Amino acid sequence: MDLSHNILSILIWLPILGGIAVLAAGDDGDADSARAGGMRMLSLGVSVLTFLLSLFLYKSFDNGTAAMQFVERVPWIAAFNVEYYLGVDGISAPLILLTTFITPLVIIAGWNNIKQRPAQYFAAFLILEGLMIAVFCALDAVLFYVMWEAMLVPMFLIIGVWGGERRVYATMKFFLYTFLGSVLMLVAFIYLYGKTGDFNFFSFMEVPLSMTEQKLIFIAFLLAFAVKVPMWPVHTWLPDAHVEAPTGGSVILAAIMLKMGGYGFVRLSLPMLPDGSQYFAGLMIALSLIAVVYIGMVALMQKDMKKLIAYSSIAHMGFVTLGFFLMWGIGEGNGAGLGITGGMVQMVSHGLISGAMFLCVGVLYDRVHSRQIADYGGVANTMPIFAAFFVLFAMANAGLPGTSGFVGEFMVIIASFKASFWYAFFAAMTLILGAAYTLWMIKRVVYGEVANKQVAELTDLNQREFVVLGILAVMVLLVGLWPAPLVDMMTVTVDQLIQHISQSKLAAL
Amino acid sequence: MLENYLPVLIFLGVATGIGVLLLALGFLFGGGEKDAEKLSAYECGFEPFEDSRTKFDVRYYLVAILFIIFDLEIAFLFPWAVSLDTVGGFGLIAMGIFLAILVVGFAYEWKKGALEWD
Amino acid sequence: MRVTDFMPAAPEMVLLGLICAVLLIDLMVRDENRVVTFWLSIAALVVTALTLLATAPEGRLITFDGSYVSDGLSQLLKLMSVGVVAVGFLYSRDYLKQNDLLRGEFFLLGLFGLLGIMVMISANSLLTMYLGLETLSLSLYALVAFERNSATAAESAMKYFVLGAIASGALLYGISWVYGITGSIQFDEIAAVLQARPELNDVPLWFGLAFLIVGIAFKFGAVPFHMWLPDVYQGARSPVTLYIASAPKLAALALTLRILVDGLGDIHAVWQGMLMVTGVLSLVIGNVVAIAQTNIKRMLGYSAIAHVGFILLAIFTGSAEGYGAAVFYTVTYVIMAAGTFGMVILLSRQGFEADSISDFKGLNARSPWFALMMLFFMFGLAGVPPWVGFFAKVNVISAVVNAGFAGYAVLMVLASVVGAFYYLRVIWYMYFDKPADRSVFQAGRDTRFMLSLNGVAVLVLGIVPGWLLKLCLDVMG
Amino acid sequence: MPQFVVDIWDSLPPMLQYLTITTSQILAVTICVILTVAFTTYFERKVIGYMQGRIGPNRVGPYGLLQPFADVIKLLIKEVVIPTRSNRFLFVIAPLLSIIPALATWAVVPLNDSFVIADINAGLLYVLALTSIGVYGVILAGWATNSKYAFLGAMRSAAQIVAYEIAMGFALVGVLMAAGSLNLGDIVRAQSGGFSQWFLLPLLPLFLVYFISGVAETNRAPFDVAEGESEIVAGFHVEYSGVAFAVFFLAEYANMVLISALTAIFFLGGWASPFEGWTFLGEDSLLRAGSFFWLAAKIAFFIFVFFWFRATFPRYRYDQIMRLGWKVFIPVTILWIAVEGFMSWMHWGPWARLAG
Amino acid sequence: MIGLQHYLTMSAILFALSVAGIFINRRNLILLLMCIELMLLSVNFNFVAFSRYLGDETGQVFVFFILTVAAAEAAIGLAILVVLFRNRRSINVQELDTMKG
Repeated sequence: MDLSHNILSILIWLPILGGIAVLAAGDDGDADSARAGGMRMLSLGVSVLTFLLSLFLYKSFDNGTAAMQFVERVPWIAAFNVEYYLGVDGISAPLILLTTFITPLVIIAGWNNIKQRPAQYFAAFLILEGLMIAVFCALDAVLFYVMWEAMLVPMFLIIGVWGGERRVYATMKFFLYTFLGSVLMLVAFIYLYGKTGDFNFFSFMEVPLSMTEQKLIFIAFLLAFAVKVPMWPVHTWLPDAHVEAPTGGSVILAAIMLKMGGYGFVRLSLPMLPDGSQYFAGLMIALSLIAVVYIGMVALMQKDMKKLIAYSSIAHMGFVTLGFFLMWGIGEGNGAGLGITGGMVQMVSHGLISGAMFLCVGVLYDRVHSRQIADYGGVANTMPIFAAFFVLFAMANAGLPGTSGFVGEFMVIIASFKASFWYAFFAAMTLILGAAYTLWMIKRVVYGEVANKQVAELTDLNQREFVVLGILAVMVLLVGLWPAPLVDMMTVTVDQLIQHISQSKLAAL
Repeated sequence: MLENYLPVLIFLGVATGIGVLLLALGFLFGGGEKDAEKLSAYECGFEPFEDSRTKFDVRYYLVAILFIIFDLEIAFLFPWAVSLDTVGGFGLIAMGIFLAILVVGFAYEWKKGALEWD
Repeated sequence: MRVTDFMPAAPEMVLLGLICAVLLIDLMVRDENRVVTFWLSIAALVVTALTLLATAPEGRLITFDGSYVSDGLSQLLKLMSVGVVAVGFLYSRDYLKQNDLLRGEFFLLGLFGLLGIMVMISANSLLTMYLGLETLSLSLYALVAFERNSATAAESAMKYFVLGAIASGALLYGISWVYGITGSIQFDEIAAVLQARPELNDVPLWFGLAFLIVGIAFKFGAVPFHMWLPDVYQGARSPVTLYIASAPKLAALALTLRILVDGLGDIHAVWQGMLMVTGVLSLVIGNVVAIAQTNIKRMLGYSAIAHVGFILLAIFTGSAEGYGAAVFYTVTYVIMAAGTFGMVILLSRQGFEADSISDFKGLNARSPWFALMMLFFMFGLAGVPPWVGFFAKVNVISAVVNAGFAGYAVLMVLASVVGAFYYLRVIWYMYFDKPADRSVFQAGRDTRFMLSLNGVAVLVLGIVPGWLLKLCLDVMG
Repeated sequence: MPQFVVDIWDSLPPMLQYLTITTSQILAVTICVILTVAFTTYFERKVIGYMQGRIGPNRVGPYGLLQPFADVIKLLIKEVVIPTRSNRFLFVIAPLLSIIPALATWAVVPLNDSFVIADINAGLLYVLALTSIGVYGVILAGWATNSKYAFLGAMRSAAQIVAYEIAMGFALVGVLMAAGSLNLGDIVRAQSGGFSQWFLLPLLPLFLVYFISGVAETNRAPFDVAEGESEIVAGFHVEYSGVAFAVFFLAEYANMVLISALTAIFFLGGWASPFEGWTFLGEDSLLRAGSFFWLAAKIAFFIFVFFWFRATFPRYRYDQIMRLGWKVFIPVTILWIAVEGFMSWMHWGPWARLAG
Repeated sequence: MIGLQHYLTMSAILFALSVAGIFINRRNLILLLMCIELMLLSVNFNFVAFSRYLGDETGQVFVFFILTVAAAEAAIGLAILVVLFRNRRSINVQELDTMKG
């Protein structure tokens, strides 16, 4: 069977339909019933199948071209020239793989510890997975926007239904922030539609725009993506959402949903608004550096593990945006693609690491029901295997060479050196700050005396948890030691992107 | 055409004049002592203890409502009746439909008891 | 006149005949068999719908000396109204039965209101429009006061009546001026006169126009003439609210489109400003005040005001695209509103009106399926993709942007975000809170099925909106 | 006539001449009506007296013929009492509102082929409009008095008048269908051609409805529950005395005369002679010519019928009255309108010549 | 001579009076209903004036229909009033305030 003509559709709709099937399968309102067990197997089956199919995508992906691959294109809403237009290139393919890879892990992670309405929980994740993949493949603005917003709904429910005590506040804030951010993007799309007559991304990229238009549209896009990334100062929803979300929710949020923002910058802002992007590049770099430095410091102050990881995510995502907007500082032909490639790698690696970190916290939380650093201490004594994993991921988070965290950060720092010493100086501070807050947390949680009775009674990882963390650990090390396959996927696309951006749109006016 | 109405106006004036004249004569000739008892309303020997205008049967409202509706139906019938020659069979059928709808409404309120009075 | 001349009005005639028949049969039916009236009404609606389909015109047919028109727009809106009234009846049946309100009058008034709606939709003259409007309004007043023993219902009916009558008065006053200046009450003639004699476009006409707009705004429930709307939504029984919230919006749309576009399209520049003011105010005030509501019917009332703002702003653009967007918006809004109130009715039971938002607490635990349906409706109304409300909003915004008013578009999307909050609150109650009571729904199987269909339609129409959208754009070609 | 009078007359501007003539005509008609009313009261007492085996008034003047004038003088010099808690203004206005329409309606009533004070096209509408105003007199009287009896009487009376007005209206629609004009003169002319051409026969049910409604409209027995002295003393005019009462009284009898006249005009050919087509009576027999005489005779007959009713029928209960009005007369009239329309369309029977 | 503008002014005054009556009157609902009737009558006035001025009968036909509708409206208004009175024992405008928000 040749899947290449509709592999993307399959990747999108398989999990969504699987999610509906899971909903239909139901759980009898009892997490331990046989029916719930079957439902779990079904969800796992669907997510694993999706992952396997995405491996086919990886296998058939042609690294040698910047053009869209696996394109599917059918009219959707003829009256407005809206199309169901899918395709992947070197920028989106890794993110799709990341998505399909993380989802089964999340499902395994929630296997037993979701007691309330498990069917809805798993279904929400599966549907979410399909929508996220769709966002990464969409080449039509309306399709992109629909999926972009629709994604919020399952996430809203995941945080609101299965979250912590302040879940309602957190999830409302999450929803309204992101919704508010993205509606202006819609207006921008519609404005562009008025110029081009369709919602095709490529038409948007080609259409000449005046500087004012580019600036305004850039701001509209910026709001949408900056909230999602999130960039300082619109990041405040993220710590709340992460803290209150169930483990699985935090993982997906950190590992994939944040990447949407970065993806948006690369896919939309840069190629569609080259001059606007150039105009705002300084601001973007400044905001990114603030995220890296200031948020890194904020992370130091955290007493809550999840919050700490959440802030660390913001700081790491600062690297991504930093990398994306460095190209004007570097100048063409001087390895301008390095920043973008670095940002992309950083996104994938952060997806793996932050996911793993949240899963680790989840492991602890399942046993002690506390996220406070102060409630732990000496975990290594009772959970040696877990401690090993936790330390590994913490190292990766701090950017230790040999782990995936190092690769992206290193590329971005190199790129910023090329642009400006001071950029690099501030960016490099993350090496210190990141190490400081991560390792400090590790020190207090994992090492030292056994703090209290609860910690003393901890049991080590069970098989399920071991598998999840183990796979992640392998991936973190694999990307860290051998990033070439990942980077190769991107290179051609990024080069082509750089070329496109370098062409001012103003000239065509 | 409009001047045909002038006599009507005068007649109205004359009628009013006669009415006023009669009343004036009555007040002029009809003297008499006034006292509190004489001036109080007739009330079976009791002192009136509340305003007599407050309450009355809701059916009077109903009659009023029905009257308004039917009176207007008649208002529609008048011009039609006068011009029956000109409107011909079409007009007849149209008014037949109109009357049929009216009858439906009439039957409805009859059956619903709007016309009962006991 | 030949018999074929009546064909454009055949559905209305058939409906009227059937109403009379139902009315007479209802008289013979004993109270315990009152459900017969319901089925007869449904049958009447089905026959009307079939007549509509059978008499669908090719292009534009005008009859009754130019005061009646049948075109694509009328066909679409009429079918929609017939459908939504039928659905509303179905949702209401069990509720009425449980509350001892299952009387023939509800259905008869509903049908008469529908007749008014259909006449309005097909009106090609100000007189026909006015008569249709009054047929509708009078039925609605009576429907609101339908529960004779409720002081609240009577109070809201009184408010509705007084304000509605003022609206009619204002509208009429405007009509009289338009008639006096153009010398005609037929929309196409008015348009022709205005085109031929541009000097008429002057202060007196604007004066009349202002009153027309006041009347339209009143009937639509747009700020600053919206005072009746929340009270009526709240005070009336839920089935009545459902009725008022759904089909009459289509009539109001027809009212606006026929008068302003068909008749006064040439002085679009004059009414544009007026619509802009009332549209923007509706949008902002509706959304903001809705946040403060605890009664869901009242909240939906304010939300309706906000949606009306969208519709008016779509018409405000003055482009065919905008009109089409307005039609699409109204049609989809009506579908969603019907479903939402259907949910409110579903949750109510004997002696208990589920009209507080907190009555939705823990619905997910009571019935995950209907919680999901309500979620569909709420996200649909909020304009979140992929539900159909999203495309409705996109169309309007697109029309506004293309007409060169990107600033308003920004305002509209921001208002939507504010609006999202109160819809989300319902979802939050349903999913994140524990249920207050666990009574089972008493609605019949057919009602549940229809409600589910309604909910799924909101989603499916959102995923494949193309055909409906094309239809709406085509009828406003 | 002395020459100087003619001179003065000729010197007047035409408008003034016109006004003078009209006013004198009006005054003449009015005074005739009032005199008719006066003798109607006498006539009533006589008729009822004989019917009951009495001889009625016989003291004042020969055969008691001056009795009405005695009554008038008595009423004139009686005191008018206005109750303390009443609304004085409305209390005084109410009788006026009763008498004005009763008199002013005569403006459009044709007394013979040529004499009518105002020959207007919308004559019938004018009649309807003015007779409706009479209700206000009743309502206002009851309201202004501020007494329960008066109020109740007024409500009853108003409801009754209103109910029968609908039946009357429908009956008139039948007349209009037959006559094709709203002008009372034209209506009479449409019935020309003798007794057989009157609307009486083809519109018999309408005639009955119209006349009986007329009786009810005037609050006459047997429909006089509004006065109903056994229950509510005297109805709406319980507190009226002296001349104020006399005005109501006058209005009631004037209305009676008016209804008689209208019935004659609508159904019995007004001034037309019943023998119009009877050529064997001679070329120019007075009997064949239409004249005021015929109208007066018809009016007298109907007035007599009024009294006959009063002497014959016991008073209806209120519910019976309402039932008769709503449930009998209205269906009958609607049915007959339908029959009439259908028949004239099909050109059947005596309806064939009607309208068209 | 009385011209079109006089009629229109008169009608405008009547209209304004009725609107003022509706909004100023705080006591009696019946008065409110009367104001509504007055409003419709002022519109009729306008129609008749325009109809006469234009020499076009449409306006008068319109008046006919307005009269009918006004009657129906009055009927409904009275009916609602009766229901309200039965439930509230009052027809005071100011007491129509149980719903807030």
